[in-house]
Amino acid sequence: MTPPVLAAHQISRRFGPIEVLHGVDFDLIPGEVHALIGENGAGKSTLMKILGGYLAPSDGELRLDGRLVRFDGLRDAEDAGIIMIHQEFNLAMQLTVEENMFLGRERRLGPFLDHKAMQAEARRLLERLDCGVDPRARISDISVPNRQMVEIAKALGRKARVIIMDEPTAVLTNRETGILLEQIDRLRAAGTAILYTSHKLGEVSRIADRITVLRDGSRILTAPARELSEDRMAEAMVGRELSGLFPSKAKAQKDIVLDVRSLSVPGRVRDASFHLRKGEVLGFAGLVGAGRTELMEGIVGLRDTTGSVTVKGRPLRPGSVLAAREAGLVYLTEDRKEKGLLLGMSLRENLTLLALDRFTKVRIDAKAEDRALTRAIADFDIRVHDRAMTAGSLSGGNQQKLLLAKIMLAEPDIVIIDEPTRGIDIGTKQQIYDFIAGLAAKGTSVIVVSSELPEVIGLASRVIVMAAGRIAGEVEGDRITEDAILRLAMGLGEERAMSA
Amino acid sequence: QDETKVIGVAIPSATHGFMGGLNFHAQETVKRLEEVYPQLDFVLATAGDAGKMVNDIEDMVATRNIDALVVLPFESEPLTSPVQAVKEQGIWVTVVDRGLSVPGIEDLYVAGDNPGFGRIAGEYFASHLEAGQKIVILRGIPTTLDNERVEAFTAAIEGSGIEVLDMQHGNWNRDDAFNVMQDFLSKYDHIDAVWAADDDMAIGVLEAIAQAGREDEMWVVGGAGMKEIVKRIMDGDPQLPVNVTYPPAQISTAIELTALALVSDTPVSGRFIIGSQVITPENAEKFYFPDSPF
Amino acid sequence: MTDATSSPARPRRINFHILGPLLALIALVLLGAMLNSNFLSYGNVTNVLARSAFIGIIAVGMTFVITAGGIDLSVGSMAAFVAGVMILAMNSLIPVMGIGVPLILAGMAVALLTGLAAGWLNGFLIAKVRIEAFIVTLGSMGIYRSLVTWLADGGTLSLNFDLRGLYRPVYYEGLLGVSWPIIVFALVALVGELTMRHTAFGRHCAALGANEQVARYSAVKVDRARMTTYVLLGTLVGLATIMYVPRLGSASGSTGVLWELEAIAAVIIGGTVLKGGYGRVWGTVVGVLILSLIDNILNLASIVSPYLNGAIQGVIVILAVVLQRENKAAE
Amino acid sequence: MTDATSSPARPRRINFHILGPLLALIALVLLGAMLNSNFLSYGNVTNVLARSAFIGIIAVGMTFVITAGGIDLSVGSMAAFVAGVMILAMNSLIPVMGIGVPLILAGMAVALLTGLAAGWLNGFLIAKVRIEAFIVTLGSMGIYRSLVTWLADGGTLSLNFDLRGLYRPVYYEGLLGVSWPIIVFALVALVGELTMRHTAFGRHCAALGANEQVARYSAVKVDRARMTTYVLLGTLVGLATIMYVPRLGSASGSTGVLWELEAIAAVIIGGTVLKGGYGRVWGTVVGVLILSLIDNILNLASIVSPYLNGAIQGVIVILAVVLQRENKAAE
Ligand SMILES: Nc1ncnc2c1ncn2[C@@H]1O[C@H](COP(=O)(O)OP(=O)(O)OP(=O)(O)O)[C@@H](O)[C@H]1O
Ligand SMILES: Nc1ncnc2c1ncn2[C@@H]1O[C@H](COP(=O)(O)OP(=O)(O)OP(=O)(O)O)[C@@H](O)[C@H]1O
Ligand SMILES: [Mg+2]
Ligand SMILES: [Mg+2]
Repeated sequence: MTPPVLAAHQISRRFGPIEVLHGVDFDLIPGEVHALIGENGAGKSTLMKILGGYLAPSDGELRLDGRLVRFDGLRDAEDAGIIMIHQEFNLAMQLTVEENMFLGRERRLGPFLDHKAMQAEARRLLERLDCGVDPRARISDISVPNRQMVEIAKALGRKARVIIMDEPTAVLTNRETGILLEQIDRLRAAGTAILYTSHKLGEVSRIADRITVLRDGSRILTAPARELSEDRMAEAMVGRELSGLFPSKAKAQKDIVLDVRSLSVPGRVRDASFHLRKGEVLGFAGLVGAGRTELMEGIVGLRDTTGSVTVKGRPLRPGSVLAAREAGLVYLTEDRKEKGLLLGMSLRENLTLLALDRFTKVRIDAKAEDRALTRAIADFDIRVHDRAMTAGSLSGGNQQKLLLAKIMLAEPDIVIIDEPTRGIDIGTKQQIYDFIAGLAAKGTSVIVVSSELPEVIGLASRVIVMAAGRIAGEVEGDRITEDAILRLAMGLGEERAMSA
Repeated sequence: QDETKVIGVAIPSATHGFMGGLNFHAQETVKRLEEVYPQLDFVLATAGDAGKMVNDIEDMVATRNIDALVVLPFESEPLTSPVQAVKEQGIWVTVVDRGLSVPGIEDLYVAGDNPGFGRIAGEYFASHLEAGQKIVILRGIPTTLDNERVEAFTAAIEGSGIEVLDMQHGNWNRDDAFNVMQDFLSKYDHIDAVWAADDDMAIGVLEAIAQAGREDEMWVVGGAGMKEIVKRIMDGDPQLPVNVTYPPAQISTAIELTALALVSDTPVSGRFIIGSQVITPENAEKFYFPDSPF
Repeated sequence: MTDATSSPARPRRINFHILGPLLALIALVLLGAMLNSNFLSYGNVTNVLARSAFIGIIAVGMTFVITAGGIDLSVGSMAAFVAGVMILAMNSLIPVMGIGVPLILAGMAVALLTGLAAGWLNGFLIAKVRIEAFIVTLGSMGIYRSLVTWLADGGTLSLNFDLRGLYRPVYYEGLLGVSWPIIVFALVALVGELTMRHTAFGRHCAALGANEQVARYSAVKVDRARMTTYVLLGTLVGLATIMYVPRLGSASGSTGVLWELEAIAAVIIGGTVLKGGYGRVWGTVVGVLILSLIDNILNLASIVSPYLNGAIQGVIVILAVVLQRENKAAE
Repeated sequence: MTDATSSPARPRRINFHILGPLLALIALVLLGAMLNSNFLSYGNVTNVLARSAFIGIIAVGMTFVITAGGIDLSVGSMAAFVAGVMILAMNSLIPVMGIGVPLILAGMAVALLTGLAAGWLNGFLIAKVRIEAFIVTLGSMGIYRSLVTWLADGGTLSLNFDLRGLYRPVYYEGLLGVSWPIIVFALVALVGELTMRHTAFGRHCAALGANEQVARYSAVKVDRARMTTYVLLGTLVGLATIMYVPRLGSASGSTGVLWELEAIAAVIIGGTVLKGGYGRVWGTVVGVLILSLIDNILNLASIVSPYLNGAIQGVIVILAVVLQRENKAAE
């Protein structure tokens, strides 16, 4: 077997007093996809950052082509041909797609930038991913999924011997995931070594040659992919048997709590009408760019809209998130980093921000806040070492859990969750699904916007499919199938799905 | 009736009491003269720094076709060559108060007497204090004219044996003077007299002294004859024995003479030095202008 | 601007943070005491504290504005303007109300209202019309400054003499030997600190300054909060003026020049992040004290040349900040 | 500070952006032409452009500093200091080199080097020692200001008179009727625009201002880039001084007062984002022109009262910005 390009021996990493990686061994072989899986907070990103030269290990050694190396600064790592795609995007919002893709390694003509070459190259790379964004668009103006594609394109643009991908598909739909996996096949064929993480185990078994499982910062096992079924992976990660991912669906009640009439978001969504019943779990499916996010943001008053929204019989004042919240309607954004959490602030401040008035008479009741945090950490199983840490230093998945906790703290009657399990491990996914079902059972109504079809199908008692900014159709009960949804999402087979 | 002539007036903006008075007198005079001489137009520009003043003068020449320039140089040095350039275009130049650094540019020079201003005050101190008595001095904004005044003052008390405890810049500003004086008072437990060198500063100084309750310990001499101060001298305030004039009205004289030069052929070229006078309780009335802002 | 600023207090750090500016302050006090025996005298301490009150009261308001990601350059000229209006109003009300406490109360009301209105205007242009705070307040800075010069006809607006006699105590007298400006400043600082740390408004300011998007998505009324910071600041400027006018009983074009710079400097020295997201009122108070102590010490000690005061001031300010950053780095 | 700032030009928007400040500029020019027939005369246009050069050259450098998320309050006093040093150096070199072109070149070299050194010092304290730019430059502002006052002994430092005669043409003469300051300013602006748009350095500044973390992760030499912006600015201050000295032939404590504010204002008016991440050199140039046109126009027409100039100035500045923001909103 060919020797490893990059190998880690007995790597440990401490943050302050806390050790989050305990003597991990790990290696990458050319022309091989090595998947790293584990629960949220297991230490995957940390290990990857160490291999990528972004973090220095507290203990242990790295070997490149068998030779001992110390990366001081990622320049070294990059020069060694090691490229990393970050879980939390590494893009400057005010800069354009092309500027970001070439940041730090601009192409030049003499002293000046070679705009033509960079534009062309950027376009070429994005096309390779069959992604339509304009290289001159600002990152702040493109959707989350597109941002991820930019990150990937950025990495593909570098001549890499090792590519490290930290949950590249967390924000992607199946279509884009497919595209990405093809690219990975190509790279593998070309002899690139690939380190791949994802919480979507289906993907993992589809793409990986070898799999390493990490739990609480220690390596549990490393084995050829074909020897591990998805259930075995899950068990190894979580450390217990996982049965039935999706709970039984609750039965919706009669009365309508949310009624949306011909709502339009200029340039994004054209007159969408639907309703939501008490205790119902309503799914929203569609391809990226279908406009689901925009529709939801319109409903809760985050975007200018035309049309009407009625909550429990009362018309909702447009353009006010506060009004929506007071009416019992809240929205969990798909953009955790830019719109969800204050990464520089403490967990407590983040948790209570949305429902702050519930902790305030004149003065904020800090004790109550702390109790709330304790409860949230327990309820949502947020892995924190230190309650005083900033939200930004939580692992990706744990940030998602914190965000969920923040939304639920407002005790809403209607919850809109955009990508509820984005970056969440299988074990926790199950907890969240149970949690959603539990909400519905208690009479709370839930809208689940998700790009993961199994999720929508498994959770929702009714699914609305959007395509190109319109509601393409609706499927209910046992007619909810991948096929039906996809046909609608592609904009075909409407009547069949409706009438069948 | 020949065509109208334009007089440009460039003065520093009203950043402290004295300049405020000067601005006031300038505007009053311009108003008055525009009625007296229908054939005269006036352009008044005030500047916050030397550069701006040069800009103003350039603009007057380039766009207002001035026939005469009345300028109170913000600073002598930087204004010299620009004003010289104006003169070279055959425009009448009247310089007020601060002489240019090259002699003989201006047609007419009207000025107060800065060294005199310091000297007179100094002489008063010398004659009213015994050797060994202690004074403190508040200086203005660091500038050449402040230096002139202070040098003249120190020269005048030379050999009188008066001890100058301290000098700090009060920047011709009430608040700064107040703070500085407060600190002088906590620093020195005996002070016989204060030279505030400007009535704005005098106001601040007096407040500080009053706060410390040491009114009987020391007297204060300001300068430039601000109306509040003159009033108090008139009323024989023991804390304010005298004051030294530095007439803001000199600008009026300058403008009037310049106007005269343009409309008539009266010979007005030359130097007019308006000496500083001592205001005493006796003569205070004739220095008291209740309706001036200064 | 640097990492130092961009990583605000995690609780763990707090104690180092607290140490920081305090250390600088203590160092200064020791220096002063060494240089001059009268430095710690009741008189001098009172002077310094009372003087700090104006900038201090304003700086507390500025802390909220900056924490919420804004800036206000107009406070200095606003103070001058408010003082001018207050004096004019009081003088012209004498015939109507006669000289007495009610007139003074009326004057105070005028000051507070004028300040509030001025702040509201800034806030409106910034939060609603959405013009950069820097531009808006740069503009209003010029406007108020020249309005007061114009009101004063280039000269000085002075309070009626007898009225002044009646009003003077508000600056010079006090309770149990503590003069009013000090008391008011202390109260403002206290309430400010509570508001920043323990009220929803304070939290919202920080959120707003840290990431406006997140604040919006968290049902924070972004515009209203931002607006409030400016109104608050304006009102505090009014309050500061109420303390300022009785001191010299006058206002002119040169009143409050560069106060904005001093106030902002105090805020930043105190550890508030210039780009917003983290603010600390008590730090601001320390900042204010540091600044006015420097002046005081420079006057008490006889330096080589008074021309160099500015230089020494600059050096000390930088050192004071280095001192606290060092401490932060230490952990 | 507001959405307006936080979402700068998308390609689609650019043309509106370009339109923005230009519109304001054009409006001013029309106004001026209406008020006075000589406004567009060769003489006046030359005057306005030439005098914009000082602030202009500095503002171009300031654009980079601000784009990279920094700020520099010291440029005004730095200019005064550089001018002072330059004058002293030249005067004292007369005996050695005699009055002639070489001496003037030597003086220019001194100016550039002093500026560079001063900028380097700021940059070092900010980028390496990691003190907030606001504090550092606030400090150095005070330091340079009082150093020059000290050098001038409270008065004015003036260039030897004959020497000035020789040097004067550098401000007043030019090529083909275009005076040197205008030529230099134009060149600086041109090179600045190229650097900002078409070099890696320009991009790195923007990246740095937008998100330091990302820049660092993208292997941008963050500290060096930040440092460079301040060194660049310092050197440009030196260059501006080279143009300034022949005009007034002297330097004093009041030289270049508030230039920093004007320069920053020009940058922001030009559409650069105060918090960094997006900068536009040509916008800055427009901003500078707008500012000096306002002064010029106020001199063209006799206003009600000179006291109100400041107010009118303020209003126009705000309007100018509203104008361009409106246009951005328009799309
Ligand atoms: N800068 C930091 N400071 C303190 N703790 C940190 C920091 N970064 C990561 N951690 C902790 O290290 C642990 C591992 O984090 P890491 O991001 O590697 O988890 P992960 O496996 O990537 O989880 P996920 O699947 O959610 O991305 C987590 O408990 C996290 O809280
Ligand atoms: N912040 C934004 N600014 C401008 N355009 C945006 C923004 N966010 C999304 N878009 C665009 O709006 C369209 C819909 O966005 P988005 O992709 O979020 O839809 P979606 O149906 O929510 O898909 P997903 O939820 O999978 O992201 C896409 O074309 C996207 O590029
Ligand atoms: Mg991770
Ligand atoms: Mg979406």
